[in-house]
Amino acid sequence: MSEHHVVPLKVYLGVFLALCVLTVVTVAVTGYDFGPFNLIVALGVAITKATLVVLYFMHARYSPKLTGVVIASSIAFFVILVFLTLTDYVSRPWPLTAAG
Amino acid sequence: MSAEATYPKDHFLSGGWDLKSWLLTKDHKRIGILYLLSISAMFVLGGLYAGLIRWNLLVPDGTHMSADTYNKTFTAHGVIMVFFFLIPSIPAVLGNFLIPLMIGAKDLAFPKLNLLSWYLYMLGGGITLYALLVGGLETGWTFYTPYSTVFAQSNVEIAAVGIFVAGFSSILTGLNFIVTIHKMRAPGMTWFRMPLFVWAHYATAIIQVLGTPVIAITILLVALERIFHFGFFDPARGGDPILFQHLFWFYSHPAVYIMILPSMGVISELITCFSRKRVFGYSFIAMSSLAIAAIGFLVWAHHMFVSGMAVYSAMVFSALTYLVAIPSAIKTFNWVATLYKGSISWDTPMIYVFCFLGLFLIGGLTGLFLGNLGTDVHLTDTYFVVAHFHYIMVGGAIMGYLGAIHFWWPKITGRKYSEAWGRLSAVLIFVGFNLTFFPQFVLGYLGMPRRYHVYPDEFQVLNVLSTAGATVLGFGYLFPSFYLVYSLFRGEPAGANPWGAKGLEWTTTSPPPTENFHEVPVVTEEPYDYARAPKEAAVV
Amino acid sequence: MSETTTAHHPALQHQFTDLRQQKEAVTLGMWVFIAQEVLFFGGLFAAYAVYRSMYPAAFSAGSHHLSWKIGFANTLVLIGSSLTMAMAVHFAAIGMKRRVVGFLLATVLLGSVFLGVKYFEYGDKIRPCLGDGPYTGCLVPGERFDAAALHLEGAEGGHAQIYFSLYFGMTGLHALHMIIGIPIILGIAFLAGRGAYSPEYHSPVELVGLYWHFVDIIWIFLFPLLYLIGAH
Amino acid sequence: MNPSMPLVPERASSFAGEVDALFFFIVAVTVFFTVAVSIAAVYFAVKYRRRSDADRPAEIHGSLLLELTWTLIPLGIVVVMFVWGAKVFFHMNRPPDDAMTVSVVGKRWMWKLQHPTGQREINELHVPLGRAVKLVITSEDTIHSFFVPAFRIKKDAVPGRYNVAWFRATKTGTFHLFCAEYCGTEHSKMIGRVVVLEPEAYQTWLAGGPPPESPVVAGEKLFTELNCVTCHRPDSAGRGPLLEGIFGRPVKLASGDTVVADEAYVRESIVNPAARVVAGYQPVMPTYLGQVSEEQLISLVAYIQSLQVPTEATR
Repeated sequence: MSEHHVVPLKVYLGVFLALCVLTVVTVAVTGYDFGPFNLIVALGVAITKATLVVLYFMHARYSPKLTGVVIASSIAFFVILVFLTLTDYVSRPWPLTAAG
Repeated sequence: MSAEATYPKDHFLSGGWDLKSWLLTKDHKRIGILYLLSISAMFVLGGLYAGLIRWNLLVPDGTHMSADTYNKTFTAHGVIMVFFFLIPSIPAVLGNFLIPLMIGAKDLAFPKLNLLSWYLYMLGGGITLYALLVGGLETGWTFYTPYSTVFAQSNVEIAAVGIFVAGFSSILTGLNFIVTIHKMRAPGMTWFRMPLFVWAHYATAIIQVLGTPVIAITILLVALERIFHFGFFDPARGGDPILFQHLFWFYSHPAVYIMILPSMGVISELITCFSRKRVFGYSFIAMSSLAIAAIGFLVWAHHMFVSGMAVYSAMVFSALTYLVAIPSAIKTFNWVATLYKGSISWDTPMIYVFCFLGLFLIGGLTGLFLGNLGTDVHLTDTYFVVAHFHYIMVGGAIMGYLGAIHFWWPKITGRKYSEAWGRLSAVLIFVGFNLTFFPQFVLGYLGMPRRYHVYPDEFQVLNVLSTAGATVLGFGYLFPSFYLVYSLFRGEPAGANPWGAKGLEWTTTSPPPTENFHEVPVVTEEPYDYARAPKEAAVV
Repeated sequence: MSETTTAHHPALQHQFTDLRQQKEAVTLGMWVFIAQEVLFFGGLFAAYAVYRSMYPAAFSAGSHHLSWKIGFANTLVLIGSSLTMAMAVHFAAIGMKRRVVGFLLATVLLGSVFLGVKYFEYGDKIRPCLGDGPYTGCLVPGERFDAAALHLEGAEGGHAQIYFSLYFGMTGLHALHMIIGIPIILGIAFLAGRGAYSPEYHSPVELVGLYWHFVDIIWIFLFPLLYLIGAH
Repeated sequence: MNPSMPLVPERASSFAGEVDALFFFIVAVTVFFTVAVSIAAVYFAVKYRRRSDADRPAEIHGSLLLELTWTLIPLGIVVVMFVWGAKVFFHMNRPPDDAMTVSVVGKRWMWKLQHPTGQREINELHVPLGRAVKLVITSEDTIHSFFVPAFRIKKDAVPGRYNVAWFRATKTGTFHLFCAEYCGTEHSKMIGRVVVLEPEAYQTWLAGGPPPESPVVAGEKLFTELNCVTCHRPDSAGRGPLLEGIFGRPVKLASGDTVVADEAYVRESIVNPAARVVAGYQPVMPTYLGQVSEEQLISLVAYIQSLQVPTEATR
């Protein structure tokens, strides 16, 4: 495949190391209490790891733009499912009084 | 039309009729016909259940059948029609058969996967029919918890597994379409030269792929909770029944767009062919399909306004529901604008187009009542909702489906059906349909709840009207099966392009050869370019 | 690779014009399948988000009961298997058959280690419910669920059952995906061993690689969300 | 219920007029567009019918102006519909403060209703004319839906939580009560009647029945039986928060945000106390899940609602 990009080995090893370090970070970060931000920090670390896997291990970086569109739309619909459902649960206790 | 058409000697059916050539076929055209047979059987079964419902509702005191039988009847009608007829109908039959022909490909991207889809459909259908026929299912096609998980005494688990399996048939069909449309278009067939039928199926495939898995996991959770009692939706242990509704409707609302979008694609094809005119606002119709697919995923909670969900969240969903109404309006206006200054012939498919336009208008506009927060409180869970979604599904999706079957029947079978019978049955179906479902709008506004085995006396007159309409509608649906089957044996050969339509599928023989085109077509002209005479088939 | 040779390659399916089109189609098909899997797990993640926002205390108690050390070790194992899979794809692209088989088998080995650890984790939560072995608190949601093991009582016990049904649901579905993946990798390793793949045609290795990396990504999210709720 | 075939349901509540006005506005829009588009389609179909195969139709690609008009005009109409609907919905979900509270418990295939003064009714609800009635709706088993078509109100009875709806009857008479959410075999028999009486007739009806035990009295008895009083003491020396005068007012929670102490919060604090603990208190309260039935919960809530700040005691 002419345009298929063969990724050098050291890229894989580098990404692997980064993932291991980030896994350690995932655990370390639970040592400190960021209050309401605990979840956001944990998710942030997980998202960076996932992006590394998608870009390098799954060759998303070297794939045609269409692959990016498929990834983006699946994430978009996932976010719609989770956050639009949460709007119901988050806004339930909000009072209805105009003043309240 | 070609002078006198001859029936081609070699075509995709002349290869063989034995069991193996059908059950192990990898030809998208044969798989389309396998689907045609299986979903027609499902339609007959679902229709019988509908007849039983109308039979029960003739009298207010429910003496025609027991409450439990009635509950199992309307559940079976719902499950069969939704999961086993409406969702696969146009994509699985006509999408499978026509998309490769329309974009100039030899076959779908993954033929083996396509056959697997049909087997999954049959396996899921078999399991679900077993659940419905042996013991029955009485949770309604919506499986609301905690009734379905704690209180129902019927085959919920078996039906859940059946629907789970059938769901993957829909996912794989969607996946196949997306890859085929992206990667296998003939040279010259750019995105904006593709027929709108293919655009509609591209949007439908996106919904099938991204929506269906959510109901797959939800139905699986219902089955697991019934078997292992792990209290996922059980309020006694903190589970939230409304969460089930969120997960269920996240798929089930886009599912209604899976049912209607392919019909919209069909209407775009039919209206241009029978007006002998280029479609008005091609890119607007194409983009409306994608807009419906995208916004369709944001509106699901308009089914839950009275469930006690948060008021502010309900407002968000109501606003988004109104947004999704706009693309449908754009399409309807564009279709009517296509008629302007055309050369309109009233063949059977065109009659179905007019039926579709009239009924889809009423169906779509009555959706405004149910997306509206104020009126939905009164109208939800009443016969107004039943009438609304039947106007969209039966008035829209099935009229489109019948129009498509009649329009491409010469291409699929190489035979012409009888125009006279075709037009008569279309009008009969239109009359029967309106007599059945228009009274239900009034019943709903009067407050008759849905899924009622018995009802107060003052609703009887309208129910009797509706049942009368149902008999006419049922009778009307029998006609096509007669004259279409008759045309298989006695129909005169149709030739490559009986309607003088544009589109690659009309440039090959009818029925098409196994490899669709004798040589790979090259597309040079714009879609629906009726100004130039239709190209005769290279080899007749 | 010149275009002509790929037009009559034995692995070329009749509906494609050349191997390049087939490879792009097959890869796109796999990515769309993965998009569907994201939504399939998405239903469970949505339920997790809703129930965690409703019952933070029970979720935190439930997650404290899990041993994050096992989770941590398992994560490293799975990332390792992801690396070996990526190497297998790399060597398939340059045609080193023996390396491909070796790394595929390494991936299967690491995957099996992961599943073995899961088996023991599940064991010490399920075995007490069946009554054999030392009683360390039955954690399978249902009648015999033992909330006391988590120092919870009353309604919070019910909420802990929801946490554990999510735990078993999500990790179970993830493990099921691995149980399906491992035999497929073995099959492809077998075919690779018989020289079925070459630099022009090694799509099956790539596809199973994409699938495996996806399974790894799901675990990357499951580990913090299930094992590390609240401070540890 | 007139047996003749009605086409419009009775308007017997303050909402009925609002909902019907909105309903007929949308009907008007629907009829207008259906008729307009149908006439256009039929007119074009007849005027431009195919006379011979040779006629060449016009080459029209589309027009951006037309596309914009039939996008913006429908958008404008639907925005009006949305805002109007949201206003009516908001109004429906906010009971006035002076409303009398009737508790509604759906149980498979019957409605159990209880008046503030203690009268209990099955599948029947007697209400005074012109008085706002707040319905606190829940269910003991599956989801039901309290639906009175004549009042245009409908609210699901969801097990495990309270849903609130309200109405103000404006016409005396007897009206249908339906269950609108499928709940099993006798779903269609889970119906009843709402009887609207003149205020005086309502009082005589109230007095007519057996002397009821008011939920407040029953609640007080339970309050002591379940020894809630050991922690919740009027002199606020107990380990539980002071309950006098707390009902209906915002309460600061340990987690930092505040919540209005309405029926739902009080019920949740009894069944699942650790969920939203009041600021300054420990989550030590044991749960009463499973020990108190829905009716007992309603009595406890009624009793707590009746607790006023004792005039002489200083908080």
